[in-house]
Amino acid sequence: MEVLIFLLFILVLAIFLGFEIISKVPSLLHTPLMSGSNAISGVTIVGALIAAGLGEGEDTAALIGGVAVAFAAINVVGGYLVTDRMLNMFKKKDK
Amino acid sequence: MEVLIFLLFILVLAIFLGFEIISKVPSLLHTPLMSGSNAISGVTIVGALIAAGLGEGEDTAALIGGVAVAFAAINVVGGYLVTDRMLNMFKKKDK
Amino acid sequence: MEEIRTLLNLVYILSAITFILGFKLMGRPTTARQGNVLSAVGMAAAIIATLLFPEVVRYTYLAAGLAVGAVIGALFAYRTPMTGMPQMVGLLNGFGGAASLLVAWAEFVARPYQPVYQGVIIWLTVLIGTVTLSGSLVAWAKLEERFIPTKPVLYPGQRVVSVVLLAAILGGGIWFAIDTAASSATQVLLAVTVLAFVLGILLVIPIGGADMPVVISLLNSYSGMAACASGFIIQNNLLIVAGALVGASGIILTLIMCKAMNRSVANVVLGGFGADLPGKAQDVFGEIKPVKPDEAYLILEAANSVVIVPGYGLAVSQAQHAVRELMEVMEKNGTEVRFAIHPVAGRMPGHMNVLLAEANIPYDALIEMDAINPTMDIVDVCMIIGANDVVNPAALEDKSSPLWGMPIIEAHRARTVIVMKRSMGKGFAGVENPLFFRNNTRMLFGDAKASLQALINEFKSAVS
Amino acid sequence: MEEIRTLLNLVYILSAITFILGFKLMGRPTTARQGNVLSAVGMAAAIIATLLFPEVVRYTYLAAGLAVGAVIGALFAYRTPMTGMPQMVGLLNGFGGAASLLVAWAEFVARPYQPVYQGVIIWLTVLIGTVTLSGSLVAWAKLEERFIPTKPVLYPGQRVVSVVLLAAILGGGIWFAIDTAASSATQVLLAVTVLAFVLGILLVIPIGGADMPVVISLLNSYSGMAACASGFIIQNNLLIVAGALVGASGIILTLIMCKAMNRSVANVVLGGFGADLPGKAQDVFGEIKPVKPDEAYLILEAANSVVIVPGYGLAVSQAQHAVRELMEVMEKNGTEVRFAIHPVAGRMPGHMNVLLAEANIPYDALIEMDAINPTMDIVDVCMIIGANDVVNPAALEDKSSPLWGMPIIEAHRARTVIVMKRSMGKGFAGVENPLFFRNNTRMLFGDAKASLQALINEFKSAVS
Ligand SMILES: NC(=O)c1ccc[n+]([C@@H]2O[C@H](COP(=O)([O-])OP(=O)(O)OC[C@H]3O[C@@H](n4cnc5c(N)ncnc54)[C@H](OP(=O)(O)O)[C@@H]3O)[C@@H](O)[C@H]2O)c1
Ligand SMILES: NC(=O)c1ccc[n+]([C@@H]2O[C@H](COP(=O)([O-])OP(=O)(O)OC[C@H]3O[C@@H](n4cnc5c(N)ncnc54)[C@H](OP(=O)(O)O)[C@@H]3O)[C@@H](O)[C@H]2O)c1
Repeated sequence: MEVLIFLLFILVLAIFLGFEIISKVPSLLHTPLMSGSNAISGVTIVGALIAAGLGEGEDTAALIGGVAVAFAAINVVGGYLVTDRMLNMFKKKDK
Repeated sequence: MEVLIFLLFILVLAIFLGFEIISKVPSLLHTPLMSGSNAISGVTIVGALIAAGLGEGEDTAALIGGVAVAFAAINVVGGYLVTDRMLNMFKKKDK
Repeated sequence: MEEIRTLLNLVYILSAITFILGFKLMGRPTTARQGNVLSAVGMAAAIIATLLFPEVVRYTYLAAGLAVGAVIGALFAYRTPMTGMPQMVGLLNGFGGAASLLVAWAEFVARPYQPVYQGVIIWLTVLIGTVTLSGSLVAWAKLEERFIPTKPVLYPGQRVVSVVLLAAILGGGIWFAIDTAASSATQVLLAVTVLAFVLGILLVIPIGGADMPVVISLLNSYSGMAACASGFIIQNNLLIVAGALVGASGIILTLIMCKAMNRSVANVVLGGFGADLPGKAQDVFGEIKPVKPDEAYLILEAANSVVIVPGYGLAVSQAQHAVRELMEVMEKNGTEVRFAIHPVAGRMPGHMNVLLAEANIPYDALIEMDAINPTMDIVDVCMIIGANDVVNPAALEDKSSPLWGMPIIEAHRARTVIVMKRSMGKGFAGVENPLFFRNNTRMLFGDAKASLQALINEFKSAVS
Repeated sequence: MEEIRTLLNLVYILSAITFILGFKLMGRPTTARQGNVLSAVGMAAAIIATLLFPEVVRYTYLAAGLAVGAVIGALFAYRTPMTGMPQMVGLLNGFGGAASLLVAWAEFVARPYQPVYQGVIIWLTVLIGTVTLSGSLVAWAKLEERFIPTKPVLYPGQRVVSVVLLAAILGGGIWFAIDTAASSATQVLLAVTVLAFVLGILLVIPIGGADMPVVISLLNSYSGMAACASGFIIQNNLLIVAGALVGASGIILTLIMCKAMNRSVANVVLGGFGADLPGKAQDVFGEIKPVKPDEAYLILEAANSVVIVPGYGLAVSQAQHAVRELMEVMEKNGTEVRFAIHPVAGRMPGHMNVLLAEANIPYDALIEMDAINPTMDIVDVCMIIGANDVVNPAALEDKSSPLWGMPIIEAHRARTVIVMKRSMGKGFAGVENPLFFRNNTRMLFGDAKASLQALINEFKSAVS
């Protein structure tokens, strides 16, 4: 139960922080922001890896974990790469 | 040790959040900001109260705790009241 | 053993810091790319740290998953055209939801004995993850205009069905969480998953295709929440922080879009917008003055300052490179060219910025709505390319218009307005645009790219 | 039992939220007061929750401490004049540090067996708390101009002594933390406390009185860090969050002040500024043109727009109410009156705003430096009341000036400048001000309050 309190505290702080930081991003960058945050939401890959690598328990759990890893990896890899591709296009006038 | 990790996480988030929020306060309000944050730093009163109220252990610990409570209470009460007094003076043109 | 765990947890804290700093760096175009790289490095560190945890001992499924996912992800990232960004983001959201839902399932399968609150969290993760998945699939299909009609699909008793479904899911949750080790628990969670999948479909299907960007942004937020919830299951701080950041980001973008469309989130989410339009014919005065490219050329040739307002039609006709070429020939002709970007021009927030950036148009030529409007009176020509609703003066003048109150780019205040579109077709909001009938407006009909090409040719042949 | 603990911990989360929201509301003058009240309510809730914890069973010391502290705090809050804010804040910081240091001691006395990392944290809390306490006391004494000379106190080998002290404290920390239950531990911690106390004094004493606001702001940050550290001792989230917020706030204010003075934090903290001034006589051209109040009145009477620049001298002579009266008579005379507030005018950030607010001057008449400078050319009269450094044009024009690079209020660009001060005395930075010798400058010598009163009388007698 104590752990839950810590997690809640962290959740509250992260929500506030999220609103503060994201609301500063200018609309110019909203599309990359969207795909970038998409990539970050792939952080479930951490949970998926643990599930897939678990030795104990049934094989099914690890299999499900493996599928989860695949989905999350698409999210992470696809999200970061496409964001980078987009941001690479943003250029200042160089003349 | 696990608890320490949680506490560190909370510390990191709170520091970021602090910088985001405080840097938005306009210079008009910097003096009340200073006294207000002073009041909040009196939050050690929570620790002081626990120390002063502890039944176990030596009497000395509780005594030290009591003194800590007094110091922290000055901080809290004085800080909030003086901030309120100041902010009460800030008025918009009413004509 | 314990020390390793502590060390790896410290890596998670560092990862969280890179995510936060990454978002902060995303706040400026000059640093945004670094921010993304930093965040990616943090993610890589988190992945490596996780692989080093002592309980991670089996590598087959894990390696297979990683390899397959990484390849598919990379293909997505390099194959998708810039105009297809909304769909791609939509689909990725769905995959994020799927991952969270599967993590919850795996946890339940591996350790069926769970305290009640853990049961509740597993159920919640499955619910949010599944709704995100199926909702995203529908949104994707609508945007790709495949499988599912783009128009709002309405059927009688819509709300009732959704409410009943939700009640069933809730009931299932209670049943499941009370005793996760009961023999029925697996079936119950399976039923919840299926019902949540149906719910996700039903929630998104009544929303029109053009509202999909809002839905996708909302689903983005959900995918963050799902990650957050799965963080509670495995008691992992990093998941919670990252999930909350994404959740906040999605909600903020949703609100920005809704505000720029002057609609409430509820209005969008309840759906049906664009299905039945107010039949009332709007009164528009004046006559349409079509021009040929050669006439438009003469107007542009004489202008000192031109503001280009790009819209959804520009994306449809893939005219971003042509626009860049026109900009160059006009600048060579001594004309100052700027772009006015409306926050909801196109079909995704910031969509126009990305498209124009793709065509190598420097971002300091892209001016935000609030900055350009005050200068509009002294603009010689405002050239509107495939935009419609975002320049509709009814938003300022006609209280009965569905657009009333929406902030617009005040193109009508420029000395001359040239509108480039294919026909008198309406924009996303489905309303008449009185701007097209104004005295100072000229209509240049045709596909945006073709018209732009014609203008460029006029400029070029004039020189030679 | 467990449930109560969980519930009370939830209260702590709510308290943290009120602190955060309180700071956010502090961001606007219209909501700042509510923000402070909200934060106070959160603090009250946290205190009540703490009293309900099952391990809190002894109430004598606790009640006595609360009662004494509350009364003294209230007295402080109502007795301190607005000009004395820097001192009061300084003293309160010290008390915060004292509380944290005592919490650390109490924990150690109650439970001498502590793991090494807890020992380290206890030592750190004692160190930060004690330095905050003694440093604040010195800062307070310097500002009150009691007990301790206001000027920087320098002595040979200053840095060496500080470094040796620090090394001893560090050694003591290692000795203490390795085995907190050793019989020597109490003496060691006591020695650390004493040494830290001396260190705090030595750190602040070489810094000049006028630099005290920076020191106080830094100590404010330290008091937050001490609270944070004590939060680690008793493993309390709320202390950590609140402490981190305060720590951040103190650092930001310190940086703002240093930036506005164009000095580095290191330059301030290492001290000695103002002790030995560059002897080089500065070249100032032109002659001083003193005026009498009646002449100044004629200039003001004819002005359409007047900008008042208040400075430290206004606070010294307590002239804020007189300034308000002058503003009223000038406004009655049809003159537009605005105040230009420099970020480090006075002796504390935001000091002038509070003083003028006390005299009921509405805050929308107070304009920030960056907003007023561009309009300075069209100002008829700029009236400088007890300010000096913040209007010194050498900061813009003279590369050899110690003020070079500091942003100033560009009073010299107004059509006419009236400077009100007692003599040709220098400001805090101790440099000559070429503004006083300019052609468009008139000097109105005398105590600010007296001069203002004379001007008001001129206005009044003209009417009657
Ligand atoms: N950006 C977002 O985040 C977002 C999200 C949700 C909803 N929306 C909504 O989307 C709308 C965006 O406004 P908008 O002005 O960009 O677009 P719009 O109002 O949807 O109008 C686009 C116009 O482009 C024309 N067009 C289509 N294809 C074309 C082509 N190949 N060549 C030339 N013209 C073409 C169409 O007219 P013809 O058929 O006559 O050619 C149409 O009137 C707003 O109503 C907004 O509320 C935006
Ligand atoms: N605000 C902050 O946070 C802060 C913090 C640290 C340092 N500082 C420093 O403090 C300085 C503030 O600048 P400032 O322009 O406000 O003040 P200043 O440069 O210190 O000058 C104050 C002037 O007021 C005059 N004065 C003193 N008593 C007076 C009285 N009773 N009536 C009339 N005039 C009187 C003095 O001249 P006479 O003796 O001729 O009367 C003096 O020249 C800056 O150098 C700043 O860097 C500020």
